[in-house]
Amino acid sequence: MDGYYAWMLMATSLVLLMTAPGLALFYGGMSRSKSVLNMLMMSFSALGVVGMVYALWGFSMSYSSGIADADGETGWEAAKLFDSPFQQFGLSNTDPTSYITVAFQMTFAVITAALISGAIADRVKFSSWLVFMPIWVTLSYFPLAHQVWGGGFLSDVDGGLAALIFGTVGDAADKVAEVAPIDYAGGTVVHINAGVAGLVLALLIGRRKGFGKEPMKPHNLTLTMIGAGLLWFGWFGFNVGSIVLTGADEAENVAQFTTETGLVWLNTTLATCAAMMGWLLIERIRDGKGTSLGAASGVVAGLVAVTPACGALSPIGSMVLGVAAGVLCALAVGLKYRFGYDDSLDVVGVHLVGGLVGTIGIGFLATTGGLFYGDGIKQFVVQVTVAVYAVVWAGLATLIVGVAIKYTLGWRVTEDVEIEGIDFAEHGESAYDFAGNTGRRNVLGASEPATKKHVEEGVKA
Amino acid sequence: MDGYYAWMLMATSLVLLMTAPGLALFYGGMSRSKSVLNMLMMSFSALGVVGMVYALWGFSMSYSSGIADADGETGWEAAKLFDSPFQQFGLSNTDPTSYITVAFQMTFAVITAALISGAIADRVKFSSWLVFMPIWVTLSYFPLAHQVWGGGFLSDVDGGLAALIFGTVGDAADKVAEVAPIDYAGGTVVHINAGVAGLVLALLIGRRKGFGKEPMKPHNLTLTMIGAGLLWFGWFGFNVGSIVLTGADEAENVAQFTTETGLVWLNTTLATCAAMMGWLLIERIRDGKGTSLGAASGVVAGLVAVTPACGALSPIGSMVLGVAAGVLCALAVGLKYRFGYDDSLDVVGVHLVGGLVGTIGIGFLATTGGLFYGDGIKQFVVQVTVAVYAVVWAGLATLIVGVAIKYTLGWRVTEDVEIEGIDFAEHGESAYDFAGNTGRRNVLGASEPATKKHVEEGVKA
Amino acid sequence: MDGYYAWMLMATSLVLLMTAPGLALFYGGMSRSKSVLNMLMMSFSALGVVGMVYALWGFSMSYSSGIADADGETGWEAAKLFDSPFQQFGLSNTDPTSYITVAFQMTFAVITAALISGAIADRVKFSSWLVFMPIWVTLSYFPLAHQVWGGGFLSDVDGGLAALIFGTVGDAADKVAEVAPIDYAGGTVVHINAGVAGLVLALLIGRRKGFGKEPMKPHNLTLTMIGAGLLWFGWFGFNVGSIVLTGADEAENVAQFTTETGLVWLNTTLATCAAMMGWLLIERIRDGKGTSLGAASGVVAGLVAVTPACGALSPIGSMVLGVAAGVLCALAVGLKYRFGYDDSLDVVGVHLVGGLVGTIGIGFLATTGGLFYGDGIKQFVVQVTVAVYAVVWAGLATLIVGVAIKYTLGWRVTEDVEIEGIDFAEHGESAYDFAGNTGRRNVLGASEPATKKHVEEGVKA
Amino acid sequence: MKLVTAVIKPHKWEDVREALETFGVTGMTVSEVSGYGRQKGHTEVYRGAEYDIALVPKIRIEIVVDDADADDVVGIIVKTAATGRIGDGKVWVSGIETVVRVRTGDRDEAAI
Amino acid sequence: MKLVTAVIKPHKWEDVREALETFGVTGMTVSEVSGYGRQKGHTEVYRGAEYDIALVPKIRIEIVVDDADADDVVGIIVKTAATGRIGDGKVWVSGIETVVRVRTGDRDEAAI
Amino acid sequence: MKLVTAVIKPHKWEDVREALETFGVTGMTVSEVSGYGRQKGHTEVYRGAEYDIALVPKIRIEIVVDDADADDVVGIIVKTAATGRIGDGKVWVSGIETVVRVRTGDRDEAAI
Ligand SMILES: Nc1ncnc2c1ncn2[C@@H]1O[C@H](COP(=O)(O)OP(=O)(O)O)[C@@H](O)[C@H]1O
Ligand SMILES: Nc1ncnc2c1ncn2[C@@H]1O[C@H](COP(=O)(O)OP(=O)(O)O)[C@@H](O)[C@H]1O
Ligand SMILES: Nc1ncnc2c1ncn2[C@@H]1O[C@H](COP(=O)(O)OP(=O)(O)O)[C@@H](O)[C@H]1O
Repeated sequence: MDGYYAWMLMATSLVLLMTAPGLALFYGGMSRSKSVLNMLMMSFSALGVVGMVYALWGFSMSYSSGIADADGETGWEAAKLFDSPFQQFGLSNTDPTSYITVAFQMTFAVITAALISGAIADRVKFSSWLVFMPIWVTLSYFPLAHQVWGGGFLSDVDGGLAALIFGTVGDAADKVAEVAPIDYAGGTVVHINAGVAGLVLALLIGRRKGFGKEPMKPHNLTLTMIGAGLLWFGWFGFNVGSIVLTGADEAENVAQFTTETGLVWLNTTLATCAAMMGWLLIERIRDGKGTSLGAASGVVAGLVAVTPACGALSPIGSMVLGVAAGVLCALAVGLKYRFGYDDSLDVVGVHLVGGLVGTIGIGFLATTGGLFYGDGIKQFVVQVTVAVYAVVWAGLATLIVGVAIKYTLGWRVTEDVEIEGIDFAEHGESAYDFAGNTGRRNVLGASEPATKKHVEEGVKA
Repeated sequence: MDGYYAWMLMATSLVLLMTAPGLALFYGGMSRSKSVLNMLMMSFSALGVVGMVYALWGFSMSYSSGIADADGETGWEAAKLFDSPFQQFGLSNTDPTSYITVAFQMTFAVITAALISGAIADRVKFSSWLVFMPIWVTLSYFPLAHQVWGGGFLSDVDGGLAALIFGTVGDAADKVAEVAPIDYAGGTVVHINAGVAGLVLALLIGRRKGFGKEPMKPHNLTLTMIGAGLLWFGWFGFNVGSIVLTGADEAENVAQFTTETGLVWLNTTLATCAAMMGWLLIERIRDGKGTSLGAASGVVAGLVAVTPACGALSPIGSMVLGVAAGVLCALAVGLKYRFGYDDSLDVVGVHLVGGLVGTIGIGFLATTGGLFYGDGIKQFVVQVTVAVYAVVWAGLATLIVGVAIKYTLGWRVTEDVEIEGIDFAEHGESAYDFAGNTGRRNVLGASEPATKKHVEEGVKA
Repeated sequence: MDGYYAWMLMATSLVLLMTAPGLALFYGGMSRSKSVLNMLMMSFSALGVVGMVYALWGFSMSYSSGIADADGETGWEAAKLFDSPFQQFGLSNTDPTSYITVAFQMTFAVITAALISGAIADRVKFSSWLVFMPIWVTLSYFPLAHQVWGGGFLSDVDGGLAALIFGTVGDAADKVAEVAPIDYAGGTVVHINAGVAGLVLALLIGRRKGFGKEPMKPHNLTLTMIGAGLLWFGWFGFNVGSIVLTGADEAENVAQFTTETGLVWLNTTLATCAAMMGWLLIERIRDGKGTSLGAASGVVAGLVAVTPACGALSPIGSMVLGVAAGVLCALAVGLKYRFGYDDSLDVVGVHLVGGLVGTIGIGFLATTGGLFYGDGIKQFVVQVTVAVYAVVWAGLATLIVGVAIKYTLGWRVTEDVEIEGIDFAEHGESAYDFAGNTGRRNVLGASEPATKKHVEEGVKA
Repeated sequence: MKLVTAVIKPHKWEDVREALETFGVTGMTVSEVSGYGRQKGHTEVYRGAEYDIALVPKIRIEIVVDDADADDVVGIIVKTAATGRIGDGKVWVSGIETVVRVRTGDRDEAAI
Repeated sequence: MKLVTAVIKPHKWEDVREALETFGVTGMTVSEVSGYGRQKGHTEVYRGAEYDIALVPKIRIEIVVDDADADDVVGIIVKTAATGRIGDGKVWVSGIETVVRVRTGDRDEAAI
Repeated sequence: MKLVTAVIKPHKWEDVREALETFGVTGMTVSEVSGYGRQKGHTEVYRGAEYDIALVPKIRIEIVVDDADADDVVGIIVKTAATGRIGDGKVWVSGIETVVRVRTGDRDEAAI
């Protein structure tokens, strides 16, 4: 299985690419040119902060009750909700054969945190963001990851949510829920989680000055399109890398690997194609023209929706799910104007709604268990319940961190900074200086030589 | 062989990356800033439309007579030209072990359609483009793919073109052409095909307003350079992923995999390096300076030329082919001014000419069969014949679709739209808004608040 | 081991991506808008020139005494310093099973040459750069690669530098240095080498007009951030692909592959996360705000430092190394103002200093041999000695080529060209033309129709 | 005929435009410029080197008006664009001899 | 001396430049500006929210001319730039007191 | 009151700004423009087709000054911006009737 392993190396690298520069560009292009750097920094810093936190206690909190360390020992699990953060703290005694799993899961935690930033663009202190992330992943992401993928409350274990609803099957030693919740690559843990967090923070932090009155259009759609393309590319790591080998021996594993991954790859792509066209169709009907921002958004909506479903659907079913995701997300991004919350870059409209479409869509479209395949309503009920649970958990966890920061550090920059641009205020930079491009020196916009102090004395420290 | 399989997952993802955002950027950067989004959309929509069409009937039309479905059955083949579109329609009964093949081949169909868009930049209705693509791939791409790679008329089968010319070898049960045509990764199916389609459409649709009088220079060469880099990267999937394992057992397959792919990787890179330098050399001699657009174009020209040849040449031979491609394509891009067709972004000069250089160059440079290696003229004759056949097929197919659209939907936007910019007219967007970058609000260029109707009522539907 | 092989195909492609477009963008974004194309061209041409040179004599000079050709023969080694350039010249008789090694090593030589260009941005004749590269890799890169990785003077061989210091162990047939120098993926060969070359050239070529007086700020930080993201992604190929299998049989190799690569991946990422945050911390303390250029630079500094160390450290150790690299490089980039050399894009501050931090840091942090693990000072001494040796070798080699070019071709463009912008003068292009983006034709900046001569007559040749 | 030239803060542009429209000004020509004056720019930092940006973004408006309207237009701009903080800008008025509408060739009052 | 200021449609710039050159105008100063007037902008759509773009791109030309040439120059611009459609622009003329060529210090007629 | 308008080479802007500051000019309005004149542009090449770029980048400065200072300001600009090479630019002076400081409503001398 070194082939599977080679793929996991690649898949893990691909998911890292999704955050930086993929998501950074997707979001950065949509923001205004005076805040693009701040937007990019929110993604990059997610990698910096959550990457380290994951190695310190994130992996341990998510999986240490199920994945033994180098000494063969596992840690405690708290009420099926999360694991001990200390058991494999700092990976100090993690088994090296688990490193690739640590790495793969780390990149998921990173991008989930980064996704949230789109909802609160242009108005948040960078320092508060840096403080928010490690607390939020600890309260919301690591527990949900454990519950869904680490054998916790949202998995098929005896005593888990699904088992409580429709009971269990199997003998005493190996009892599992009759109807197992399906989340192949993170519809609940990643997208619903980030989408809800975005909504809560957007409400808590409030609207940008001028929201709904002043135009806030994307400043560079080529960046957004690059980002969408890289996200699609990286998502193959995300979805196809989420395979869990269950074969009894190497031959079975190889057989699983060489059929399941092909299906997941195809489903991922077909749902995305369909969602892109679905989004464009809605725009064409509603606004008269399909936009490139719509195409990019449709791509992401399709990828989001197919994330939990990619292992459970047929290729045709994936196209159906994709169209639904494209259409529903295209309609959902308008909700913020109706309800007046400033979800700046539509994290709610795309990730929360897309995540719900995917998670619940499984109930209709799963080739095994789906309503449309005549397999009854049970899977559907389980999927809806899990989705609701994830919404509630993420909502509460985010509220706690969000409020705590609001009344201590504070979230917002001043009005003046919003007008002047957050890039200057928080990072001391401006993204572009095109003045010189026709041969002139960089005259306007940067007219003073660097101050003597710095240029001549160089480093102060 | 899960290693081979892991590679194919990656290779397939790489080829998808070539279209979006690779080619999209390469083309987008070369267009004017008022039409860059339309250019990007032509590539992205190729993915959306052709991706789905491929799963619906493309794979079936190309390969279903040769690749059995899950029940072990194969479909009909029409006169060695194409297969039944119904046999594996919608992949409904495709064998899951074929999914990765479906996926890999899908990405080839996608990029071939997308390539064409460069020839007709800035002046085509987006809706006509959306209608063109599925018909064109059905008439031109799927049949040619079948003929070359699916055991059809341009392969080495008994009764195929090559067999008709120089006869066959082998016993009755296993008769194949004495001299098999060589197209490792798509010189004919992809590049000649797209290049000819571009030429036909450019002639049919006519020149942009101001062509040859007004300057139409690239608006953002950094995008073009990103695109060229991503294309090169993605092309490793394209070429190296095109290996066909022919070993009798696993050990032979591994041996083939671990030697052939290394050669193909090296040849791909060396031809590209050489073509880049060759193009720059011509520019240096002719214009006095080597340009970055020239370097990017040379990269693509080299990649195109080595596409059919990468499995048949030595590393040194690849450099020779690369120089030839760089030099000839650099000269060929001027032809449009001489003959007056507006092949906006030089699809003809780069893909048609590059595809011909590669396909025919095999006749000289193949280590087995090449003229330069003293192996006679047979391979050369076969290569030329195949190239001519592909030109004719693609030309006729494109003419049919092109004319049909011309006299029904119509191809062109109005003159006013061309002057105003196609991005506004067809997509309702503009690519860039840098106004805010020095701290000002986005004042000029977007001065009215979003209209009440939309902002307050949100979604209409 | 076809899985390992599949990974190497991917890793090699990833390292190519690092140069084009990764490094090209990282550097291009930092330069001024009147010289961004020249900057991009320096990276792309490194690929064109060094790629071919590597296949011609680079591989032979580096490894032909240790890697047999297709006939099983090896070439001569000159005083443990370099190998025969003729033995496998043009790869004509290289064993196909070595091709992937050739390809992987080729991409290392390419990026090392490209890295240098950042030190001499905006002022160097493109033709001189094209002449510099092949000579420099021949004098500096190929010998150092041989000495470190090809069993030469800086490896653990009997008679090598490390053996001379602390003697050897093992029986006569298999004597190796007691303390082997550690350079997993190129701290000396790549980063110290390029960093020193950059310093020497910056001194030799002199400062840009206006250096230290006039502001020279990055013209497009979004490009730099894309570049940093792609470099990180590509670096997984660089570091993780540098594994050398040493197992006695396939099972051992698979075991090594599936544990070592996971560690290297994690270490690479954790050091980079830590370095990014370390750099931002210094900026926050010193300048009051963390910048996006700082984040991007911290990413690269971390990647550079962990390059030699990634196989020798624990995950926690990697974070420590990363913080050190971020902090020290952030301080080091100011040195150029103090000492007055114009290392335009901080090749010295990031690659030389980062390379030293990594190479010497191993002496402290290696889990086997490191001072902090109580294993004595020997590893530390070896690491320092090797680093100093590499500095001296690279310095002398660069001096020779640099001076030779200075007094023959000359290095610098004229002052007028520096003011007007090197993109026009050396490449006849300008990077951006945004004029049209609000619907106007490209009127200003490109006001004359293409001259009749060219447009009407097309190609001259 | 008079030419009123106003240099104002960018985020006041929208208000000024509305106020002028209400008053009856039907046309103007606008550009993005940089201002230098009492209002100081800001500082940027790149790899530890600080850059003082002396220039501040401003919007420049040119309006050709009838002699009679000049004072009112100036008054409206001054009133609407003022924030009371340094850098609010300047408005100046000069005489022009003639103005022509390109489309029709109409002159002076008829051309505005 | 007179200063002729013209605001025209961008795609007419090339024609205007040629016509002026033919007439003998040897120098001018040009900038990209935005116009507000009877000609309406267009609508952009981003994620379902529409933006009305009121401003239209224009080219602004400044030409310092001898008193005697002013009328001719205005006439040429008006003739060449006119398309007959709304938004063709305006041309206005004002007096200037002196003009200096920086290179030589030449003044007035000699400086143009 | 006078309005001094100067069109100069971009790389002279910094020197001009300093000289004016030293003289006592406290404010000005600056923009990036393109110049057309004796100084020729350069040639760009894209895929073998050459483009002659006729326009040359320039900086345009507007300064409102007291009548008394106008000549000095012109003199300083001409002296500082001159390189002796073609394309150094032009400076012209026109009269203005009034100037207002937006922040305070101050007029004329008090407004500069
Ligand atoms: N003498 C002047 N001539 C032309 N424009 C000026 C002059 N003085 C100021 N300005 C313009 O007015 C703007 C505001 O001036 P400033 O001195 O910063 O503040 P305030 O007008 O509130 O005192 C400047 O940025 C500049 O664009
Ligand atoms: N009063 C004015 N002062 C300055 N510029 C004006 C004025 N009115 C119109 N313009 C300029 O002229 C352009 C064309 O005016 P518009 O009213 O759209 O069409 P037309 O001149 O054909 O009636 C405007 O975009 C603006 O730049
Ligand atoms: N008649 C004019 N009206 C307005 N601007 C002019 C005029 N002539 C020249 N200019 C400006 O002055 C600049 C320099 O003029 P040019 O003829 O190139 O050189 P010089 O002034 O040294 O003779 C031009 O680029 C243009 O911006």
